[in-house]
This record gives sequence, structure tokens and C-alpha cells, in this order.
Amino acid sequence: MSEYLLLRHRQIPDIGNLTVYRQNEGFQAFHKAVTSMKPEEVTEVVKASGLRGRGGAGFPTGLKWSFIDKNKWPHYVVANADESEPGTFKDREIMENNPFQFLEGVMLCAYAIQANVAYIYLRGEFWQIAAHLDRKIAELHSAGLLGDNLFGTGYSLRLYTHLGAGAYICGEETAMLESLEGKLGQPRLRPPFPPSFGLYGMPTVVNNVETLTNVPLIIEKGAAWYRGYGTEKSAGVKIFSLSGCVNKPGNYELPLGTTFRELIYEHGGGIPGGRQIKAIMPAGASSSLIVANEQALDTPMDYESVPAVGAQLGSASVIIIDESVDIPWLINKTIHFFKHESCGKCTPCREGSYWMMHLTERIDKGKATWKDVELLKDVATQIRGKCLCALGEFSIEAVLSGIDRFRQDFEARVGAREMIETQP
Amino acid sequence: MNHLAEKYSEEIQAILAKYPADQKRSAVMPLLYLAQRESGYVTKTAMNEIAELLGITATEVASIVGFYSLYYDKPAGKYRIQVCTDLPCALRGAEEFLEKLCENLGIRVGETTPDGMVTVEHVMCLAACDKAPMFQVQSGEGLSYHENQTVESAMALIQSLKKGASHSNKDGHP
Amino acid sequence: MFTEILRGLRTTFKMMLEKPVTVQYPEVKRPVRRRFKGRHELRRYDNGLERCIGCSLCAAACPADAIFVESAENTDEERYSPGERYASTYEINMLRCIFCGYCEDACPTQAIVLGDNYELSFTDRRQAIYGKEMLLVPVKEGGLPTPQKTEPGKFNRSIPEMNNPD
Amino acid sequence: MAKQVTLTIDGKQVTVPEGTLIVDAAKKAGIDVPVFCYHPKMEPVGMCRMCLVEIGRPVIDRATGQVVKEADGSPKVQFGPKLETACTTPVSEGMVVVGASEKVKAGREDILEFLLTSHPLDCPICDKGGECPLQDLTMGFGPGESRFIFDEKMRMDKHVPLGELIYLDRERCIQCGRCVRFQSEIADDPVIGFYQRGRSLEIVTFSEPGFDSYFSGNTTDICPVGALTTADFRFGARPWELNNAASICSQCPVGCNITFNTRREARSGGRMVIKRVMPRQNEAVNEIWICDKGRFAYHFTEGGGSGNSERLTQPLVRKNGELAPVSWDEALQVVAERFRQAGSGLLTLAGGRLSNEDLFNLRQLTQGLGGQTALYTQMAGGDLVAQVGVGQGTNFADMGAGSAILVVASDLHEEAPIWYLRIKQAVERGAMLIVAGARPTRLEKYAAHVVRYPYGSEAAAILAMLNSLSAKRPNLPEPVQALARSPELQAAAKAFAGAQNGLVLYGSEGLGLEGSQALAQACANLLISTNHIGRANNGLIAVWQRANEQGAWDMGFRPRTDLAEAMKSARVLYVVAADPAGDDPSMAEAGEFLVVQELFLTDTAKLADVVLPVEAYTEREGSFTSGERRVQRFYPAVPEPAGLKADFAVTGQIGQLLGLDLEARFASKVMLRIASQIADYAGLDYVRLAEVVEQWPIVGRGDVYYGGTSYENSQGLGVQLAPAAQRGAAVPLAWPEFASQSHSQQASAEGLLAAPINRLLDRGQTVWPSTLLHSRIPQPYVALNPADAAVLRIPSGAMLQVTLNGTARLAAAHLDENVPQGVVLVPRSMGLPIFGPAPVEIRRAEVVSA
Repeated sequence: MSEYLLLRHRQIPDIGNLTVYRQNEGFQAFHKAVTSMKPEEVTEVVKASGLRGRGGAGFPTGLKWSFIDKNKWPHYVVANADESEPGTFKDREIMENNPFQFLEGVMLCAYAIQANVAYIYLRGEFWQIAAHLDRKIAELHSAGLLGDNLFGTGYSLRLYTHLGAGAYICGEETAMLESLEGKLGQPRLRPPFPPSFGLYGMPTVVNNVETLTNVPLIIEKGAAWYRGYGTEKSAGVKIFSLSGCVNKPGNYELPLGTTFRELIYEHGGGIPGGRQIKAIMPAGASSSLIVANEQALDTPMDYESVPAVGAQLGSASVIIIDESVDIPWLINKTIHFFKHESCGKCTPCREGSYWMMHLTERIDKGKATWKDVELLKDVATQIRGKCLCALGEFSIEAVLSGIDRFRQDFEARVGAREMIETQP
Repeated sequence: MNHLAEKYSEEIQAILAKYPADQKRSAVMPLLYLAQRESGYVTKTAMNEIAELLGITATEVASIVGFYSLYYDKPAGKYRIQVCTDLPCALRGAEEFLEKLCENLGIRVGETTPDGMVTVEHVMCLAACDKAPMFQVQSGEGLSYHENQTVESAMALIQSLKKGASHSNKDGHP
Repeated sequence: MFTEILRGLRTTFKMMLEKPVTVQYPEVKRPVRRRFKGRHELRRYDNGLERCIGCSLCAAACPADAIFVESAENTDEERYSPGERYASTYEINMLRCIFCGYCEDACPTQAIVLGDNYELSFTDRRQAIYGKEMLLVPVKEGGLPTPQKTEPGKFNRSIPEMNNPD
Repeated sequence: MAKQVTLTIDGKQVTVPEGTLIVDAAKKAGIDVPVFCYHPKMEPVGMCRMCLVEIGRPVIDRATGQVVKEADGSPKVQFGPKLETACTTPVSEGMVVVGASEKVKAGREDILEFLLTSHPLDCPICDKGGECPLQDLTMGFGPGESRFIFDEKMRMDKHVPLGELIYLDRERCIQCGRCVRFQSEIADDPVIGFYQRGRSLEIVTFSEPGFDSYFSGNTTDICPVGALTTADFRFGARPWELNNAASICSQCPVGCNITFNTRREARSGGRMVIKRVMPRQNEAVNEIWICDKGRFAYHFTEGGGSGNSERLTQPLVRKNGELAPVSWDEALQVVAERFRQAGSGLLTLAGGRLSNEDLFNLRQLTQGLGGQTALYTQMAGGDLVAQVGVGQGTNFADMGAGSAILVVASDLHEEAPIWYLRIKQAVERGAMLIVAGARPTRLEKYAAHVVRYPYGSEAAAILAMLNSLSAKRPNLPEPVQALARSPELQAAAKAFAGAQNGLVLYGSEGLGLEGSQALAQACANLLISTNHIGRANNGLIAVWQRANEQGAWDMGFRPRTDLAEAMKSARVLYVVAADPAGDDPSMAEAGEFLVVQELFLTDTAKLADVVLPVEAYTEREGSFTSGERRVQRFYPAVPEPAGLKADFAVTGQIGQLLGLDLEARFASKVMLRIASQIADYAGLDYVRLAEVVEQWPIVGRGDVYYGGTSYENSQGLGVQLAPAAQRGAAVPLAWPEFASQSHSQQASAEGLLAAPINRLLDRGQTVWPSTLLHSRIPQPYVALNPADAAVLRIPSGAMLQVTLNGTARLAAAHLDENVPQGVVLVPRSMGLPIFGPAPVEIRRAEVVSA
């Protein structure tokens, strides 16, 4: 990549230093917005840029901001830094190395919806990052970029970090709000959505770190400039977190629409030991397994193309599975994760993940029969469409796609004898 | 008498200042971290103290402790070494790493070394999938990541922890 | 023709040689059939604990309203049956009972069975009410009478993994 | 009236108010949508996913805003791709809900299969078996067989006491959160909560004491499985074996509608006994809740306790100095003869737990003989309640924005927990609450205004409010003027006067007869002056200490301040349902001849010349009049014990022996006489009292999954009486006399002042026999301010010798910063003789080492 928009520290190593960041046009967007733009104008620019949420759902960011209920005050911004999806580690790199661009994004969002307080909800394990951000926020206060009466306009803004404590579900925006309110991190009913009923019941915008990090450049350089990146419907750049069976795992900032092949073989350096690629999980553990055939490898990674090969782009946490990996083992891993992280609020997810765990364990240990595999599929199907939030719905993606697309792996696990027995 | 409120009055004020005055309950998570830093786990006394500070019941505080996996209601080793064995890490050998590490320490996963210094556990994804095998070390001093580990490097770290040497990782955050 | 008659009489001739079937009751008691439904018994597990958990399902199933059950809570100090609940009172009014066996069917622990005993006679209506002490079978060898003092946590479930604990 | 919305549910057209949830709309239409977590009294959470239905909405043309029509002219309906939860989705116009499709059927089966994966199969021993939503819904909608391997089920604790009264079975819990939500949303006492997450989610309490809420029993009613059970009923009986009888709780003036569940019990020698008390729906009174006192303190009716709480079984007459059993004929003859001789020397003293019928007959008998009656109570003002009490049609549920509620001299959480709940709800709907008290109480959390006054200035505080409203300031004594200067009080008074509806509840904390009469008069004046009388949701409510004190006032009974003297000078004293000697030994000196009509051999009965045993109210019929002046019927729950009669029957028979025309057989006929002779009760009869109208939410019709196991009300909602003000009578202002100094000022000059307070769970005769509650009832105690304690060198918990009204008793010292200085709070019915504010002497008791 010739130019970085988000991982700018890779080009400007000291961008985490406020002086360096400001030398590189840092906070000009914020200054411009606060001093010369109406809040709605900021929202309009973001809307026009085609920026979509990078946390996974891909909801148009500007549209979300425009939904904010202007009849209820105060408004809040909550930055979602609860990066917990297995295979995702992009927000962490941004916050560690390019913190000001992220913070400026938060501040722009706050200005756009006229919030005076913004919280950055970090997963509890990001204890050091929270301390790091706190120092950066203090610097911004000293520099007059945060606080009361900013640039003499009367607008005031404060940022606070808030640490979670080890609950994947808090990445779900309403669970995060509950958690921030000091309650169990269990998702709320939706509707109402946070822009009308969010933190403390007040209108709130919740955006992912990466999403917000895009905003300063969009405001500074304009929507049209941003649309120059990516595809028609998936504008902009995306950080792809590449992990699993690949030679060079890591974050790769690429335009949306880059193919899997390019990511894996050009950037990621291919599969270790020259082994064959077997499957791709494009959205972390929540993802369906894509059979890594030629067609799949040539699929552009954007919000529209990935579904065509039977998965979602989500947070673009691409986990590479090579031929040495057994799919029943992999499924057992993901189900253990979801079972551990299920909040327990709704029945299908709480009981279903627990039941699936028993089944995947039996299958993985080779103690199962084909009936168990079929039962697993039944249970997973039974969960679908009935959960309160996306966690439960996502927990079955790998299971169903795994059984459908890698049937031979399961057959090998349960042995041939039972197969014959269950033949009609 | 509220022990925490006495000992950490400034810190508690700073925490409470983050949230609207009528939403004190939001401070429960940071206060629990404070309590855990104090005792290594959240004691029942601390739950009562926090409940009193925030005007909620001890049960409501306990619910938070129970729900979130980073709060502990029981003591363990001084240092909790938590190895991520989730899918991306497991694909890069985290499970073997954990097994070997435990073997070297002579304990099983979830157990504490006889000297009470180190507890080894496995955890779910820590957002460091590209740098596996990795683990975090949790203690009263805070929480730090240790990435791209080998059993040797981990053992060396454990040795230095046991000796009381301050542990800092390459990121250098205190 | 003749052979047909003989064949027809075969059974007759055969029976002529059999011993008479008259039984000298009450000196001799005729054995009952396997499915005979006689007086009820409340059974025990081998270790002596009562099978009956006082659930009252027999009473609910009884079409004659002959059964009365009252239950109470076991403790490990004073245990009658596995699990939490036992029958503190168990009565069957033999005058009402129609020996239909529904109680047997309803019983989740196979505690109540209709046994072989058909010698039920009373001289007073009150005698017709059989209490738990009459219905419970004796403790087998190796078992202990109830209430027993048991190991805490060992018998904390009523059914069904408690088929025959020792 | 809210906008009406018409929708179709399973082919049936339903019209309901806008905002109604589908699940409720279906219920109204008689269609069952199964639920576990949803409860009509609580906010929906959509957790259990049992109520999944298909929902179709009319397609709206974006351009025109019109509904798109099908070819045949019917609106085009579009169904969502997924099933939706009926419990969280409000209805909308033209909506089509399908709950009978294969897809929905499969969905419900799926959810039930999930729920059953971790549920133990112990229905045979489960107390909920037979009235269990999970059992019922599994039968109705569940899968036929189990695919989950039994051995993989979770094993968890089955015997977890959450408190003294409620046990938890962790295996049975399906994590619906109803109990947790009840405690936080409805009771606002979140002492139980979830712990852990996912499949490990469990109910815990970390509070100390544990699940010690006054409303805890209700959680067992709404628990959709047998996870929560009461210590009282555990393994008591199977639900299908229980009979039920409608009744009214006799523990406080709220008059909660209850149902007694009864069964024959071997332990009690084969008698029918009460096995449990369940709430019975009356949306105007207790909705579907009852407090723990009402639920658990019924054991006094059994008399199973020891000592004074053993029930009397036959009449006793003193012969040769000893009480000896005699026949009814003999006993009644003796009594009648004595009464005849006494004539106007007869004094009848009755307690407030008697029914209207009993009281009416007592009054008729006594008046017929020219004797005098007295009500045994420490609170007055019932005459004023009859004049300016709440208007007919009063319902806390209707109070919200525009309503002002003033609570004075009462700790409602302790004295009438259900009114506490209902006022809290009214505040949540927008009502304005003023709490006037001498010390902080729990209700103050919801108050918009708190008026603080010193003990003894209760009436003064209310007069001060009134005074601050009127332009002309009468020359009032200094304490009133001082209070009237308080800005908080002025604001409260203004808010009360300005409200559309005004309601006052007054109690007896810190007060005796004179004080409470003055307070009632002051409250009445405030209501009259602010025109909050004679209408529904306006007027005065007395927080009586007993269930039927209002009825006693209505029947003509009045308390008297000179009771001790009157008792001594009476030629014959007829004490019914009261134990003056037990409360205060100095009252033991009775007149020449003492007749006691009682359930128990009380201290007073022990002194009697004749003791007449009576039926408990659970053994007979009758009616009570609640604090809101709602006359409600209770029915016999258990057969009357041989040899006992109802109070009204005993009185009636004595009257008949004396040639008086009294009804002695049928309570219903006594009620007809009440209706003909007492104007306020005109037109009442048992048929009217038994009338019911449709109530919402629908509960207790076999679909226990919806509202819980509380009972449907088919036996009567009662009739609320119209106060004089509503019947057009003139209600003049009258000015109470009150001390020119507050009691505490008085006392501080002389020493400490004892102020009586009321506790929910005390050592009274109707509570103490319920041994289950003993763990929640402390030893006799008094509460005082730590500053006073420091002066007197009394450490917390020290044993004190408390001298009150000339009687010295031992009590523990509770130090409480909320107690005003100079005051010692003395709980009533806790073994200390306190009747009203009085000087008290306390000193540390000599420590006797054991």
C-alpha cells in the first residue's frame, strides 16, 4: 500500500506524539468542524463519504449519526474498543500507535451529534492501552483541544476511558451500554436503538474504533476523496486482520475490494510449509467457513462480494485454515468460545451453545456417531433466527458451514461404520 | 468503616467524576478493579464497600463480579498467567505452548504453583492473534501482554516475576 | 370316525390321569400368577432406603381415592429415601382399593407394587387403613432401617440415577 | 382514552389500545401465546424466546403513505423473515399475527427443547409440579422426546436457602429473571441477582441478611418453574390436592385479597388445615401481590404454638378460683345472668381484628343493655375517615400525574407494605409524594417533598402546611408557626394544594389516641381546605394497626382515653379479641366480673371469670372494612372445630338469652341488619360483596405461565363505601387541640421521650405463633440516637432496663442515627408496654453472668 489512512504510524513512526500528529494535519479537521461547520454538515460529509461501520455490521456511519434524537439531551458518544472477536486485532494497533487520529474521530463524532461527553469502552485486557489513551487525553486537555469552550465557540467536550472486564458480549452495542451503566453486559431489546435510547436512556452513537479513525481524514479531505478508495458500495480502506495458518499474520490496510488471494499470498506471504489452503473464515470466529477454492480466493473482500461465497465480511478478521486442520476440531474451538461468552440472557444461545459444546466435544474426541453430527446440525439450525442478539446467531455459522462444506472431515471423525448404519 | 474509601479517596473521586452525578452505578467496574488491585480478588467486604459507595446492594455488585471474567471472587497465585488458546492462537501452537509451560511448572491448567506465585489459566481471545503464542499476566500491579512467546521466554519471565523483578513488556507501558 | 372320537376325547382321558386340583386352603396356599394384584408393598433399595419419595402421584392416579400421602423433607441426618422428599405418612384404605394397579403405573420410582398377598380381612373399619409401617417391606440383609444417617451429598437426587444404590 | 388499534391474531380481529403488546392483545382475545420471562406486571425483556410468533405488517407505499392493496382489495401484508417475540412487540394497525403455523409450532418446540436440556426431571418431587408453567407448556408445545443425553445435564445445588423463607433449586431455574426483575422493578429491593453468565447463570444473594424482602414470597408465585419455593410450603402438598377458599388478610388495614389453600393433614390428626396463603387478584387493592406477613403469619389460626397461642376448645367458668370447662349452655347462662345484673354497668371492649358482624352484634348487645362499648386501640380518627375518607372508586392504579399523596406519621413499608408498593408505583407514573415524618423512612426515596417535624408535632406539621396556604394567618402556637416557616413544608403544601387529586395517609407513629385524633383532624382540615374530598382518589386513609379498626369505628365503637379507669369501674367487663393485661400488666385490675371471648388463653383470659372460645376467622364467614373503606367478604377455609362458635354467634346467643333481637346464626343476616341500621353500609349484602368484574391482567385460569400462581378473583371484589363528603353531607372544619410544646421538647426537659413505632413482624398474638418468622423478629429492643447513647454510656446491643408507664422490662439497645435525639423509639407489640408517647427511663441492665 502506497499510502496509509489508518495505520499511518507505519509511515510516520512518531504519529503517536501530539506534536508530530499536529504537524501532519492533526486536529485540523476537528478545528475546522468546530469553528466553521454546523454539526449537521459534519454528518452530511460522513454520509456522503460512504463510510460504513467497521465493527462488523457495516451500517452506514453518517446515517447512524443522522438518526440521533434531537428532542432528548444530553447526547453521548461511545467508542467501541471492546475488540474481542477471535482473529481481530486491528483497533488495538490503531490505539497503541495512532491514538490521536482515533481520538480526533471520536471528537468529530461528538461534535456532529453535539455530545459533550464521549466514552471509550475498552475491553478489560486493554488495561495498558487505556492508561496510554488517558495520557493522550490529558495531553489534549493541556493543548486546549478538549475541555470547555473549545476554540472559543462555547462547545465543550470531555473524553473518558472505561474498561470492560472480559466479556465478548460487551462488543454488542447495547450490551456495552448496559455494561457502561454498571450492569450486567447483556444486550437490550432493540428497538429502541441507541440513537434514540442509548447510554442512560439518552441518544447515543456507538462506533467502532476503526470507523472513527477514518473520520478525521474524511472531514479534512472531503467525501469525494474518500470515495476514491474501495468500491462503489464499499467505499474506503479497511484493515484486514490476517491470522491463522499464514506466514505473515498481521494487520493489512487495503482498499475494500482487494481479493483474498492478494491478501493471503501477496501480503500474508502464503501458507507455511507450502501446505494447501483449506478454508477461510473472513470474519473471525463468527464467520462461516468458506471453501478456499480458486473462485473464493478471487473474491473481492467487500460488503457485497463476500456473501456471494457464503459468508460475511464482518470485521474483516481473516483466519486462514490450511489442509492440516481438522474442521470438527475447529468447530469445537469456536463453540467453546461462544459457550464461554454467551451472556445467558436468551434461551437459544445459552442452552444451545451448551448443548452444541457437548456434541462438538464428542465429535472431536471421536466418540460420536453420525447421528450426533446430524443432531449438531439440527441444534444449530434450531438456534438460528431465535436469539436476542447476534452472538447466538453467529455462533452457528461455522458449525453449519463446516458440516455442509467439509462433510468429509466429519465423516472421518465418526467412522465409516456408523455411516452405514444411518443410511436409509 | 469503608476501608477502600479511606485508602483511595482521591482515586475514587476521580473515578466517580467520569460519570454523571446521578449515574454513580457506572463506577462499579472501575471500583472493582481498584478492589481487586488491593486484594488480588474481590472480597466480600470490598463488595459491600463498593455497594455502599454507589448506593446499590451488595448483590448487585456481586452480579458484576460474577458476570465478567476478569473479576475474581477467589484468591489465586500472585500472578495469573493467562494463555490465549482461542482458534487463531491455537492454529499457531498455543495449546502445545500452554501444555509445555504447565509441564515445566509442574502444575495443571488452572492450578497455582506451590509457592503461590503463579496461576496458569487459559483464556479466550486477547486480540493478539498475529503474535501467538501469547499470554497476559495479571497481578495487583496491573495487566500486561507478552507476545510471540516460547516456553523458554515464558519460563524466564516467570523466574523474574518470582524474584520480584518488575515485569514490563516490550511496549513499555508501566 | 372312531379315531376322530378318540382324538376328541384325548384331552378327557389325559385329564383323568391328572391329580385333583383342590387346594387345602388355608393350610396350603395356592401360588399366584405373575400378574396377580394383591396387597400393596412399598419397596426399598438394597441399602434399606425407601423407594417412595412421597410424590402423591399414586394418590392422584387412584380412581378410588384410597391412597393418602403426606410428605416431608429428608436430611442427611435423618434420611428415609434418596433425594429431598419422602413420605412421612402413607396410607391405603383397603376397603376402597379396587386393586387396579394404577398406583403401580403412576409410581416414578417403582416404590409401590401390588404383591402376592390376598389375605385381607378386618374386624374393624379402622384396620382397613394400612399405614406406611405395614406397607413397607422389611429391610433386606445388608441394608439399614430408615431413617438412616447418610453421607452428605451422596443421596441428593430422587430419581432416576438412583436405581439401586448400595 | 388511548387510540385503539385493530389487528388480527390467528384469524381473530382484536381491538386494543395503542401500545399494547401482542402477547397481551392475544390474551384479551383468548388466544394463548406461551411465555416464561414475560409477566404482565413487569417490563418485557424478551429473554426466554418462548413467545415467538410470525408477524406480518401491511405494506405501506413509500410514495403515497397508503396501504398497498392486494388484487382482491385486502391490504397486502408482509411477513418478516424471522419469528418475532410477541412479548416485546407492540401492536400496530392492520398487523397480522400468526401463532398457529407450523413454523411457530416448530419454534416453540425448539425453545422448549433448549430449556429442558438443563432442567432436571424431578417433577414428582417438585413443589411446583401440577401448577408449573414449564410442565404445562411442555405438554402443550414441547417436543415428544428428549435428544439431550441425560448424563450431560448440569448438576447443581438443589437446596439453597436464599433467606429464611425462600429456597432455591439451582437445577430447576430457567434463568427467566422474573424473580430478579420483581425484586428490582416492583419491590425495589434488589437483594437477589444473577451471578456468572451463559449456562452458569444462577440466582444468588450477597446481601446481609439474604433474601429478606417483605415481598419475597411473591417471587415463588411468578417463578415459572419450581426453582423458588417457600420454607413454609416446601413438600407440604401437591397443588392438585389443595382446596381453596377466598379470604381477606387480617394482618393490616390494606385488606389484601387472599386464597387459603387447605388440605387434610395427618400431622394434625387428620384435620383440614391451611397449607399456604396465596394472593387473590384485586387490582384495586393488592393487584396480585401480598406481603410476607400476610403469606406466612397465618399460623395463629391453627393455634399449634405453645403457651398463650394454644387455641381454646371449650368454654371455661371460674369455679373455686380455677377455670373449669363447662358446657356452652352453662357458660352462656352465667354470662347472660351477669350481663342482666350489670345493665348499664357493662363495658364491652373489642379489638380491631373482629369482623363487622361481630362488632355490630357486640354493639347491639351492649346498647340493648344500656352499657358502654370501647375499641381497644391506640389510634383514632375513624369518624373523620367516615366523613372525608377516600371517595368511591378510589384505586391507586389510577393515581399518576396530577395526584398528590401525603403520608404522615407512618412507615408504610413496615405498616402496610402493599400500600408502600402501590404508592411507589403511583410515583413512577408521575404522582407527587410528600412524606412527613419525624425520622427517615424507606418511602422517602420516592418523595418529591420530605417534611421533617419533631415527635409530637405531627398535627402541627399538617396545620402548618394548611397555614402556609391561607393568606390569613390565624394566631397559631409557636411550634406550628415555626414549622410553617420551613420552605420545604411550604413547597410541599403548595404542591399538595395545587394537585388535581389529593390523598392523605396518616398513621400512628409516635402517637397515642389524642395525638392521632388531632392528626386526623388536621389532615381532614387540609383535605377540606384544599378541596380534596368527596371524590375518587381524594380523601383520608388511616393506616390502622389492625385489619378492621375502620369497621369498628363504622359500627360505632370508639376508643377511650380513660380506658383503665373505665375497666376498673365497670361492673361487668366483656373483652373480645383484646388482651389489655398482656399488653400492660397494670390493666390487669379489671372490674367485678370479667368475661373474655378469645381464640387463646391470653393473659387477660387467665384472669377471667368466664372464657368463651371462638372460631378463628378462617373457620367462618364475615367481612372486614379496609383502610380505604372497602368492605370485603371472607369465607370459611377450614371446617369449624367442634364446640366453637363465631364471635357474632356467641354475642347473638347471649343477647337472645337476654331477650334482645340479635341474629346469632348467619353472618349474612347480620350484614343485612348492618345495612339497614348503619347509613354508610346501606344497600350492602353478601351478594353485592361477592360481585366481580373482569380484571386485567387475566390470572389464575389454569394458565399459570402468564401471571403466576395467584388466584383469580371469583368471590368478590368488595364494595367501597362512600364517605359522608361524597354523599353530600357538610363536613365542617374543626380545630384540634394540641400541646403548645412538642413532646420531645417536653421530654428533653424531663428526660427521654418514648415514641411508639410499628413493625411489620412483631411479637403480637397473630404473628408469633408462625415460628417460621422468628428468625426475622428481633428480641425486644428500643432504638436511640448514638449521641444520646453516648451520653448514657450505652453501647450498641447492650441490654437495657426500660421503664415505661411504671413497668420495667428488659430490651436491647439499637443505635440508629435516624432516631432524633432525645427520643427512644419503642416498637409496638414487641413486649414493651407502649401506647402513646410517654416519658421513659432507660439504664443499662445488670449483667447477670450465666
